[in-house]
Amino acid sequence: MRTMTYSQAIYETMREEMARDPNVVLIGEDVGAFGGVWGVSGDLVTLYGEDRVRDTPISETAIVGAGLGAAMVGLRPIIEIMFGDFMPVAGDQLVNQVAKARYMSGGKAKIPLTIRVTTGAPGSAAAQHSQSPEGWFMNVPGLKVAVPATAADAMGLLRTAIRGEDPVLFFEHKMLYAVQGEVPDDADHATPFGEAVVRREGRDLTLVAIGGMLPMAMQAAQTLAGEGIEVEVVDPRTLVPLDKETILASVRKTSRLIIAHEAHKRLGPGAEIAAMVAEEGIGSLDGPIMRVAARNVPLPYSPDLERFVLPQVEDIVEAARGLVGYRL
Amino acid sequence: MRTMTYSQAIYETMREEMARDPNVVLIGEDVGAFGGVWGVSGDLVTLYGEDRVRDTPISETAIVGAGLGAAMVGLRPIIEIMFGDFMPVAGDQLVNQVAKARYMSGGKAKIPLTIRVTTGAPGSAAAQHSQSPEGWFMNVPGLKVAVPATAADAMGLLRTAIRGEDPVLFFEHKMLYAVQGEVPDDADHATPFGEAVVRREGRDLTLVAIGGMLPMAMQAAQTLAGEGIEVEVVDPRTLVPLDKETILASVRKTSRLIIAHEAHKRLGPGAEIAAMVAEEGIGSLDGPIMRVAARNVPLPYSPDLERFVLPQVEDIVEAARGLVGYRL
Amino acid sequence: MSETPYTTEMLLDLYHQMALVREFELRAINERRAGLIPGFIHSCVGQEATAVGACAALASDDVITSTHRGHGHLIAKGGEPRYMMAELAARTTGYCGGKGGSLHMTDFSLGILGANGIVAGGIPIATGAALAFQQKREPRVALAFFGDGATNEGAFHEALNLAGLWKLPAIFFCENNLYGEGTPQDKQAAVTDLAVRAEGYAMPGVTVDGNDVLAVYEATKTAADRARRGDGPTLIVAKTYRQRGHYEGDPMVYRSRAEMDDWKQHDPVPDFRVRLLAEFGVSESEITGVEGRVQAALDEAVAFAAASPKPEPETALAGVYADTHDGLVF
Amino acid sequence: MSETPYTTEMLLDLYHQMALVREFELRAINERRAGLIPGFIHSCVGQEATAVGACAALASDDVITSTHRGHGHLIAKGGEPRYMMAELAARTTGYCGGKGGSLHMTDFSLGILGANGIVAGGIPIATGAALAFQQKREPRVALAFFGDGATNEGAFHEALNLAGLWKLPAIFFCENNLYGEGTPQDKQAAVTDLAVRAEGYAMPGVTVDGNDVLAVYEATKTAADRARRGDGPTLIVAKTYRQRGHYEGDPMVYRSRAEMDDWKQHDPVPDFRVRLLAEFGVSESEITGVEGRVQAALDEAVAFAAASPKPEPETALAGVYADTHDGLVF
Ligand SMILES: Cc1ncc(C[n+]2csc(CCOP(=O)(O)OP(=O)(O)O)c2C)c(N)n1
Ligand SMILES: Cc1ncc(C[n+]2csc(CCOP(=O)(O)OP(=O)(O)O)c2C)c(N)n1
Ligand SMILES: [Mg+2]
Ligand SMILES: [Mg+2]
Repeated sequence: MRTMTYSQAIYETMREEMARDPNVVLIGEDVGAFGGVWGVSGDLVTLYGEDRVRDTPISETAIVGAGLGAAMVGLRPIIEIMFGDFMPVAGDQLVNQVAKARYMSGGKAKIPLTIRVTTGAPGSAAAQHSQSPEGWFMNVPGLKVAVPATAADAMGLLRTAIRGEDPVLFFEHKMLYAVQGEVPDDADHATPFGEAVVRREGRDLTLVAIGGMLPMAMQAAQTLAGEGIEVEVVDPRTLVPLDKETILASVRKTSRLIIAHEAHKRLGPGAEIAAMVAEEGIGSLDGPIMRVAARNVPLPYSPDLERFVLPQVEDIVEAARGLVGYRL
Repeated sequence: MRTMTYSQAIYETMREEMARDPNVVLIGEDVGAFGGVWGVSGDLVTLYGEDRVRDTPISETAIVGAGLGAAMVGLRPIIEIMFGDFMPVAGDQLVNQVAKARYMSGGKAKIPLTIRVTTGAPGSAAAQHSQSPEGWFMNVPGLKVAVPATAADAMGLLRTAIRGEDPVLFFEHKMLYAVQGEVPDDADHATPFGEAVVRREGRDLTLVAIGGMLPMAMQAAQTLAGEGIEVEVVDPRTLVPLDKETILASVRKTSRLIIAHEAHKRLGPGAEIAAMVAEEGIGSLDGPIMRVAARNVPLPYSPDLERFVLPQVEDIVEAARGLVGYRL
Repeated sequence: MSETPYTTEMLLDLYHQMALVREFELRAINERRAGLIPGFIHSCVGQEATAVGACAALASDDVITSTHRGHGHLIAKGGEPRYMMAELAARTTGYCGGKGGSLHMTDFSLGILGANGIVAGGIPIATGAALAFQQKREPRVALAFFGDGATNEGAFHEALNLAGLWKLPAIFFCENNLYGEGTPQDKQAAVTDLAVRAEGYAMPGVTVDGNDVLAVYEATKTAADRARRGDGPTLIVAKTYRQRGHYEGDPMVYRSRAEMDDWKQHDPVPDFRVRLLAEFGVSESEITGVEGRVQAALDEAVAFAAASPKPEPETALAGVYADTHDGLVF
Repeated sequence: MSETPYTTEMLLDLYHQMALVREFELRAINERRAGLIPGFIHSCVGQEATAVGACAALASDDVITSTHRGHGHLIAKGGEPRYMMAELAARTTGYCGGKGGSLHMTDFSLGILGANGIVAGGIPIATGAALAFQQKREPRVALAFFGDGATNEGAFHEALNLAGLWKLPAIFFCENNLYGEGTPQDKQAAVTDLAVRAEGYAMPGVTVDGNDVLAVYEATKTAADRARRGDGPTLIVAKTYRQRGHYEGDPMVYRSRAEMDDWKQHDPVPDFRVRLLAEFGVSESEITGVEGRVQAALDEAVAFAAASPKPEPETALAGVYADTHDGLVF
């Protein structure tokens, strides 16, 4: 085991996969000399050259489309979109081209395309630089959606994405970049998609925490443990495919469910998890399914307003207390 | 009361509102001489001139952005996007500009902008011309989402949208255009947003049917009535704002819920309704919340495949039978 | 009879393909009326010379992206009428097993990266293929077909800028048929000469008679050679005309009969036939021989499609992912 | 002292605004370090002449859309430093009540339709405003500010085509500061002379020294007159330089100190000061008077911002809709 930051884990994975396979390239705005606006790509351009680490114009549609076309004829492009907020600028390529290319071709196309996107509010970045788009494309069949919450998963899921044959939206939470974590030494460490992990066992309630919410969830669980409430924290790791079984099994055990994500509450990814459990696991529920998420307003600039809009540890704690006290 | 098609109701509303207010304009691809690809705008260009009924280049980003800018300085544009599938081509303007302009300005901007979009599968139009994007923008605060299912609501909701001060995504289901319906004579007939309507009363289960699914829901209810199952059909009419109360009240009465929509099941609009009820109305449920929706694959071209992927009347009937038989 | 660089074999092959495209469209239209074909058709009748001339200048391992009006492009790039007709008929034997239809026919083995239902949607994709060829040092070219209307989409601009900036081996082939659906080209673009836009992307902009298959061939050949030399992309604007409606059933209220009749006088297929006889000394019998083979091929294609099985409903769930997650509905 | 069409009053006013922009940026940077300002700042230090020269050529009821580097545009269009500083400090008295911040400052009463956090995002919006003016037969003009990098976004292309096609009263003002974040302009656009792109939209493309406030003023005035006459839009490309980082804190590894020092020799604010004295016979005392007022205005602005209340958390829910649905969280 090594210890490194979430950001380093992503960098190392890219570096290793680029060393391993000449068809792996990195394409995005300022991924070269600048080293990536979030510093993730670092010195990759000096290691692999401007040919394989391409700075692009500010042309998200062309960037994503080029990644798709390149993937169709043999490259394994990694695309970097510096803020998830900009995904709609490339909306058509993501929704109508990348997601559907394989199906429309009758299952012939192979699209080994990894789209790295940052997500979450970095703090007072306001409405166009703070969004969490994890759910925006879940209603569009054909894409896979990864939401790594630890350094090890950032590495393992990214490697799976790069070596796989399907397009992946890989969401990197800005506030996790600096978080340290243990990472396996195995140079082939890959995390399968569709396998959730229980981060903490508990009998009283199930807390599904998505991406950047994991640290907050663990903190809330700590606090609640102090009050005798044992929380089971489940990290889905990928939203598409979704590991229903692990979530349902936990709910069968705890009979209570809270879903926490930073995306807005209305039709955020938690809605699908809640709806799935309400359909397939309602029998084991002893209370309402709660969602702790951002309120349904654009992200404001003011720190005071932003804090009110975004989900906080206390929001999880309160929801848990209420739920445990609830009687159907 | 007059009888007319859903399509005529939309046409008449536009014609009347354009006569009433010179600031109302129609902008879109082939809305002029062509009369709209779906024939909805008809002769409006001959009535109001090319100045107020503008054929545009194939430039969805510019069309939506122009509508926004024009709305900011006093026009009340109606934008037509010929297929909802093309909304992602204008993704940034919809998600980051139109939806947020008011909030980002501190609540100062008024955006009287109506975006008319067609939705649903017209039959063998394949993956890029058959989608139901009603849910795609529900996670983006700032937009209102209307899903009229009858001629009267098409007229009433459109009038509310045109006369209102907020941006509205107005989804017109292609298969409803030719459906006849009664429409009030009142030239000011307007349907408020956020008020669902019970289309059929029933004690055994609540069936929330969105947009194009309403006729199928009524048909299914008919069949089920024959088996002694009384279905209460609820038409939400708008998804944002959502009339939770009418839905919750119905569920309190029937204790069973099925949500039907043509959008894909995974994180389709039904997921939010299911999650909302699972949070606010779970106590009154006697069974799982079912969703009858398109399967999670792109829409195929073949009629046989397409029929399998899209929700059918029988799917609703079966779900209802199963649910009524269910014991928690 | 003029001196010519073209062999009779090549000339007849060009004519064969043009006739095949024309006949394919007419048959498809009939079979749609007859009920064999469930979906919409955007026919390219009148635009055979652009598709055939352009693809004739490409190597078999070069690639194209096509459009909603793509049957001609596909046939010209080697697509087989039988598999195309089967796809239109939504059969398992079709190019996409019935999942794609007219708008999405694809055959990677032929370098056909896909038709597209989104105007301008294929342009960035072809650009990406060209990027891969440059990266892998492969002497291959990617050609994007698109219409005049597509040049007003942002995707066109971003892709051409990227290709010009990186000197990618790409060809941007605009079929200017004067209309985008019901809206004339001069009501869509601020400029009528679309080739001038090339200057903004530091690439040559060439305008050519799109109804002259040899002129199209030459222009595309020059662009392909240039691309292979590493000198970068070219924008070709081929002037042509859509003889039929935007889609089959289009009332065409937006244009005059006179205009349409006028253009029928410059019909690329019969025009080329006349030239073959008059200018290139090809014999009538050679031509009728080709025409006979075209008819036979399409009789066979229609029969093949009609006889092919329809897909089993459950197979709709396959083809989403390349791995074990395929077919699961989560 | 040369003959000049400019009154001393106008010249001093231009200098006043340029000095105000420069000083506003420097103060904002300090106040951010000091903790008054929570968010990021993309300063326009070195680009004062473009903002001031362009807006000086507009009428008060003309409108602009701005960018992430928009403080100069806002001040030049009449924005008051106190309300701007208050917005940066996220106070209720700010232009957006603390909801927008640097990237989204807006004041419709001043014709400021909003800064924008999306590159090229404001260009279609300005185009729409111009459409409304044409429609309502109002003699007003809409000007969109954007950077060189923005010219490679599809939104730029679609909007300019629409404006050129409809001859809208719009001005597309490109501040070419040679970089988009860390990537030089010649690694982003296939052409270095961005003005050539205007030809593709049937509008004039004008290149101007963006560090010469009078040259910018004249070019914009000509474009505005043209637009008001109904002759359509103009693309203006103003060459300038971003003296500081893309954002405050940018390590600027992507450019050389030599290049930066070089450009400091063409600093628009001191350069204009020199010209006022030498070329236009403005007196030192008049200039120092202006400079005194600038300092005073910013002392006041900072004090005003610091003294203003922070918003109540619950007010975050307001401002989404214009009707009774506002504030509801459904
Ligand atoms: C993004 C997008 N917008 C609109 C449409 C609807 N549409 C299909 S074809 C077409 C006209 C295209 O014109 P052009 O590019 O000239 O091609 P042509 O049909 O003339 O061959 C339009 C508007 C679409 N398919 N995609
Ligand atoms: C659509 C989009 N892509 C990327 C970004 C990130 N970004 C912010 S400013 C910037 C550079 C813009 O360059 P330019 O247009 O030249 O303006 P400048 O910063 O030089 O004033 C980039 C890439 C963004 N805000 N929006
Ligand atoms: Mg055309
Ligand atoms: Mg710049």
